[in-house]
Amino acid sequence: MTTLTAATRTKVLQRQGAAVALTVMVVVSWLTFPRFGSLDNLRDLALQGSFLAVIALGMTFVIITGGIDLSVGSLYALGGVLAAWGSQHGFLTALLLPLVVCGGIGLINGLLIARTNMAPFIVTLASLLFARGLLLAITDEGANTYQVAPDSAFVELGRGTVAGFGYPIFIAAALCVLGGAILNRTGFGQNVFATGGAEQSAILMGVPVARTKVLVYTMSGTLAGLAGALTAAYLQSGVTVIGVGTELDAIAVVVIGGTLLTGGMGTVLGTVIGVGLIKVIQNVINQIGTLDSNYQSVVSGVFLLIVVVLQRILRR
Amino acid sequence: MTLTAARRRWLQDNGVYVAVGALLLFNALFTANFMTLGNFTTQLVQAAPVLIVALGMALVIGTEGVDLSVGAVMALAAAIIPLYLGAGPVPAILMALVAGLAAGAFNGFLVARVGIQPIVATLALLVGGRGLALVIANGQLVPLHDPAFLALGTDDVLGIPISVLIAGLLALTIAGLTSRTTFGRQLVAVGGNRRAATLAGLPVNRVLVGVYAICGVLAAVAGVLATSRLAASDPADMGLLMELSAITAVVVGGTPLTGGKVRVLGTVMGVVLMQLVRATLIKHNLPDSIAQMIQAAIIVAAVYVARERR
Amino acid sequence: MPTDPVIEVAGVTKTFAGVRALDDVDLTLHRGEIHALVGENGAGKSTLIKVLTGIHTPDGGRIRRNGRISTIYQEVNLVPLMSVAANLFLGREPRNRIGLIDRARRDAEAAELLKSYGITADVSSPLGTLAVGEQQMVALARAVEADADVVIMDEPTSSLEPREVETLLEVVHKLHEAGIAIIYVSHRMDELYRICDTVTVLRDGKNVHSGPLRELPRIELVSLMLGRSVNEIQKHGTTAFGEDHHADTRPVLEARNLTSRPRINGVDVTIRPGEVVGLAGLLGSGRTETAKAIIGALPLDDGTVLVAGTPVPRNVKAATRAGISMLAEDRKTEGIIPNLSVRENIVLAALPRLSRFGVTSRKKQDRIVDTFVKRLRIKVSSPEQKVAELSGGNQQKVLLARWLCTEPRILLLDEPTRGIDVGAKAEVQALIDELAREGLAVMLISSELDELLDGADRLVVLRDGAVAGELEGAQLTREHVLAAIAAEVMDDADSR
Amino acid sequence: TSRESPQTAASGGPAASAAQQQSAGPGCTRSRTGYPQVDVKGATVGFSQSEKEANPFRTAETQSIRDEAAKKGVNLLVTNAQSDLNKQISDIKSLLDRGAKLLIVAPLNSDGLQPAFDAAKAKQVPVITIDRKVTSQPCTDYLTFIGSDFVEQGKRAAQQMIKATGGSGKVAILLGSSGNNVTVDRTKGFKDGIANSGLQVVAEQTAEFDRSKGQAVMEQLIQSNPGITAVYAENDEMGLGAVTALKAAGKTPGKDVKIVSVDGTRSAVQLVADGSYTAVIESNPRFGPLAFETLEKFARGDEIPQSIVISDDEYDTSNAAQKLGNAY
Ligand SMILES: Nc1ncnc2c1ncn2[C@@H]1O[C@H](COP(=O)(O)OP(=O)(O)OP(=O)(O)O)[C@@H](O)[C@H]1O
Ligand SMILES: Nc1ncnc2c1ncn2[C@@H]1O[C@H](COP(=O)(O)OP(=O)(O)OP(=O)(O)O)[C@@H](O)[C@H]1O
Ligand SMILES: [Mg+2]
Ligand SMILES: [Mg+2]
Repeated sequence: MTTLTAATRTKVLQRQGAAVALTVMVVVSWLTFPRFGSLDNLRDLALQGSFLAVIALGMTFVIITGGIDLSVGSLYALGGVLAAWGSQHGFLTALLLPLVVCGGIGLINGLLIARTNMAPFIVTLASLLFARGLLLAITDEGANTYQVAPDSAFVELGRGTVAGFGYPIFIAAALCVLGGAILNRTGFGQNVFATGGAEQSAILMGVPVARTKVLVYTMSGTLAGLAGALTAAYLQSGVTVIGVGTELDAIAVVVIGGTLLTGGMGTVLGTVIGVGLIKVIQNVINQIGTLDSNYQSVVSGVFLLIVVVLQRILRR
Repeated sequence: MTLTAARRRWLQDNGVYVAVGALLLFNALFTANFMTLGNFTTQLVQAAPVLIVALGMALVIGTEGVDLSVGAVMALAAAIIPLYLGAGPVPAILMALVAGLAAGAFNGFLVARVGIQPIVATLALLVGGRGLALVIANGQLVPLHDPAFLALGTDDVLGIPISVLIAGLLALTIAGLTSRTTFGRQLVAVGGNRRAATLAGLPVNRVLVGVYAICGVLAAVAGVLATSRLAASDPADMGLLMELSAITAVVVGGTPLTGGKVRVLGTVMGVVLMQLVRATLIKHNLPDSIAQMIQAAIIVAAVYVARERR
Repeated sequence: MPTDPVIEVAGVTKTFAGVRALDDVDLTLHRGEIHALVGENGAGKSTLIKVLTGIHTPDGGRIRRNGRISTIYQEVNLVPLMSVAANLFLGREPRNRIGLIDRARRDAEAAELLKSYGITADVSSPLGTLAVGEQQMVALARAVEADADVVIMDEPTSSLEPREVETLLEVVHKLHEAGIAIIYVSHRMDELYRICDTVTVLRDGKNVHSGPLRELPRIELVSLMLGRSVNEIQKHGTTAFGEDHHADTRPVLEARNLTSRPRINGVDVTIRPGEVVGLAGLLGSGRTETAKAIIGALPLDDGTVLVAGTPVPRNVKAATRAGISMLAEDRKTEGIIPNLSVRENIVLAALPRLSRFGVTSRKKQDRIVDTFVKRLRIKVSSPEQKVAELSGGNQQKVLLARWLCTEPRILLLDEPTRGIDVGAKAEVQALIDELAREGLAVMLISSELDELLDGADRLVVLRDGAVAGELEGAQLTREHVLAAIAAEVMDDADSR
Repeated sequence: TSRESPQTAASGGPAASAAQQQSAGPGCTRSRTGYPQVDVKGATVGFSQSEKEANPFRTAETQSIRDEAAKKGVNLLVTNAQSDLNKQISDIKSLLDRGAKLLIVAPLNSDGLQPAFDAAKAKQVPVITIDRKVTSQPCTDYLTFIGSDFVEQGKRAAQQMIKATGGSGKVAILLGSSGNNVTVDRTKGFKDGIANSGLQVVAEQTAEFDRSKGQAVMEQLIQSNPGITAVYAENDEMGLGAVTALKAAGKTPGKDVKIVSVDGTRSAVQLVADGSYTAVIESNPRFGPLAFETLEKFARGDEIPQSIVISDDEYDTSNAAQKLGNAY
């Protein structure tokens, strides 16, 4: 309990840790790279961030309950393929089919984790394989890429813009605001914190721990499916090769945002900031332009390290 | 009532052996040319690097940690081999192991001293480590020709391939380490309740750094063996997704991810099970889609049986 | 006496992996009744409660509940990372017009509520930052405010100070007047006789007695619990401590100017071999911190710890090697390693000494474990049983054994008898005596004044993390200590 | 020295040259697109690579673009998408943002780059896609495609296989990564190619374009199908893995078991020359000269065909030794 007090005292600081890093990154990039601050670049940054943010939002809930969801990358890809396929049958099918199927797989994750006491890591790892297999099965081993008709209303969902900013940005923003409200201002949100903070105690306090877990994994699956649908609309096709390793990006983003991997503590805002950080780094690597492709991952790794170490030091 | 409970308990402890047995039986009946010495040798040789990595992973998981960087460490080891192979296989292998040790110790330092959660601490090396390996190797696959080094991957002793022998010896060593040594008991205590272990005066940091270092060295050993078997240093692909295979094998083998317990024989069996599953799917020429879904189902089933009840 | 039963238990049985925790237990609880549930450690009290509240499903028997039950469990069961207010209102948060949680109102109501329980903590800070006793009061407030017909309290006072105990008993009294039925579990006889109407005694999972409490002489109650004859028990007094000890003159432990702001501030403690020094003070006065500082588990701003004149580096390992051992207060999070067996938990700290070249010797371990299981009468089915399956009191004994087998020179005991039954308590107290006689230096922290007065040769009184006084010899009376503490309380009131 | 030599550097060898200029519809001209004239010399050109330069094909491809850019006095901007499709879209947008007036793109996937092409279109920047054909509209979404015909490569591999085996025997196929359209095309071409022969496909398993997976899968297949007489690997790396596996199983690759693969890397061609490999169908990565030449033509206002299929060489035992220098 000694460490906890320190944690409270600097809770604000901690949350600001990522925000401070982001601000510094943005300011430095802006000054160093003239093109960084261009409206086009910022629009693209926000758009790219929005897909990841939708996935990471679900991951935030899962991680706060003390779990982890490795299946989101595969579900993201599967969602895209289903949406593209569904777009042949109209807007609603395109949007709902991925939500239902991916949400369904999330639900199964949740049921297995909550009802059978299996580790989330391994259950969702199996789902990662399963969803990828399912994707291959419905695309003839990946030979078929379903296209979204360029003039369909569904494409508008991914490509429409307001002042040049794509719809997915607004959708992601709205979902994050909603997610933040759910987390902090509803009974379900409190249950999420309690489940991750001390599961046994939560059970004794009458928190419906199992139901909470089922819900967060369902949510995470659904959001991954939604991100896939948005991506399919944006790409105008159900690309089969996306989403590999996206789960690790999502986890990294959530953790950079100050959410405790052991559960019980975290914020949606932090996750959004984490998304911003990752995307800005990627963008800066591009702005530098001369970096050998093999060095790029070294730089990403070093940067990830710096952020988590800094955060840890701030937390002390 | 108690009988079924006891039976359930037995299945829980021995589920992975039952699964291996069932799969062997299935293959004996339905897979052509399965019950041959050559085939078993092939399976063991293929499983050896995974097993070596999984042994280290089991220790890390025992401390309530996880090491995502093992694949990247294998790539690092692979990248280093050709740099020193000119000076002979022994220096080359030593340098690769030193790199693994350093990488592992670094992970351990981050986890124990800096206090970063294992997944994130090792994620950094997962992201950066392979890049580093590629930078070292200039992004290139290097074919290797040193006969002594290649013998490691091709030769055998009394019919047992060297890599299998090494994996077996390492499994025995790790089993002894966990059950018979102070270090091993301290390791599970740290995984079971780190605060209590600290207050009991255990060298918690030293144990953690040690465990990650061992895991790093074992990953490097696996990288060396796999490289010699491939007869080429291939940092781009060496050990790709190995972290997931190793974790799966460990968990399927009955070691809980919540720490405080290490099952070495279970881990061996977990590796064998996953190897047999892969072999069966290939031999029956199933398409990738079906193969992945079946693997998912088998993982869930195996872990379901071995799960700890509340 | 109201006669309307709110809980009826008939023939309930519960078995855990071969251990029969409850064996054909009956219990009837009436509206407005305060029912004591007593028994040795491991008798099945907590299990019965968990069966009543539906956490465990019984293997056999019937349970009829006639109303809402609210429970304070034995180990504090709240969420440390959530705020105090969130813990208090979890599941019944005040809402605003659109149905969202009204955080401002929740915090205000929480602060108000806790004040009535004598707690003035910052309700928006994480619960984990509160002292154990304060957390216990939060749990109490939460349970009481839940509008239940039955309130079950499993050892609610085990980490409370006299002052808090009074508050708690007042609360119990109010509940009683409101017609709420209470099941009260405690090992403290005084409390039971003060508030309880009826009693159920469990022994080895069986109900050995049910009936009115006041008619039952205390000695007989103990005899029922322990299953031993009255005569046998009469030989012992309230505590099992013997005479004062003859201490050496040279202190083996000198802690100087221990400072870890803001919790402790320049604490000095010395202990001589063969001496038992008690640490007295109010809840949150810094006793646990002092002990942790001595063992090196607390980062210090200042201060030194000397063992036999030699400074000890400030980490637990070094302190342990120098011969200091500490029995932690919170056995769940700081004591037991739940997955490991009783054997492994006992030998944990002594492992290096039981090994050669890092290889452990099973024979040596078994010998030591056997000795301590017998000596401390630890109730286990086998030394290979998981420690998490033991009852609270037996877990405590396991931890004590862990420290004793390191053969320490200095033993810091933070609430060593917390949650331990009368029989075991006497054993532990006698053991402390014996250890001191053997020349150990003992520091004893206890929230039971009697235990401190009888057990300690000298008392160090802490206030706000600093030494407020030392009492010795003739000063060691209830009045003196209480006076010291009372004065402090008045000081406190003045300064606010 | 204490260093084993890496494979020889990627440059050298013949540049890709147009084999046929397929034109289903009319070609593309600058006037048709309405794009401004951009002189290649001195222009800022963006190149978006799809994967890390960690295999011979990618290394040679990027190097070829760089070399030619230097030769033409071009200011070249290079990005690498690290196998992430969304990143490639971002990359292309950022290239445009950083002032690229001409784009060369090695697409990660045939589908999904539409947003990037739209961005280029909006800025009137012509895009040449190399090595992999995309499903978007030539001339409107992108200028043209330069690269091999993967189906054709598969067919030629089949012809080599028929030649080597006499048209009978059991073939195992080592597939590329699932979901990748190179895999799909090379499989289709090969299967079409052997359709009327006596060759029978007894196993097709993915080895993800990876040498060690090729080795592992081959080991399994030899055990369960000892009668395999031929292996078709969809890239050289898997083929090389298969060679190691076959040798370890006591077979003589190139004799007992024929091996044909696609790519043309030095290691594979060397084996062909040594006789322990049957044939390699080239997939030429040296797009630099052809790509810049096409951009120059476009600037001049010439008509550009919708796709420019390059002529790939092939290596078999008869020519591998002489042509070894062409391998990459
Ligand atoms: N990590 C911490 N940071 C800040 N204050 C703390 C921390 N831990 C405890 N405190 C406060 O310090 C005071 C001392 O706490 P502690 O419970 O350890 O004292 P104690 O005298 O041992 O009480 P107890 O009767 O519970 O043993 C309490 O007021 C507590 O709220
Ligand atoms: N989850 C469990 N698994 C196995 N055995 C258990 C479990 N919970 C309790 N027991 C066993 O049931 C018996 C009764 O335990 P219980 O906790 O009810 O005792 P108690 O009367 O509350 O003791 P204490 O006064 O020490 O708290 C003990 O022997 C204990 O070891
Ligand atoms: Mg109890
Ligand atoms: Mg205390």
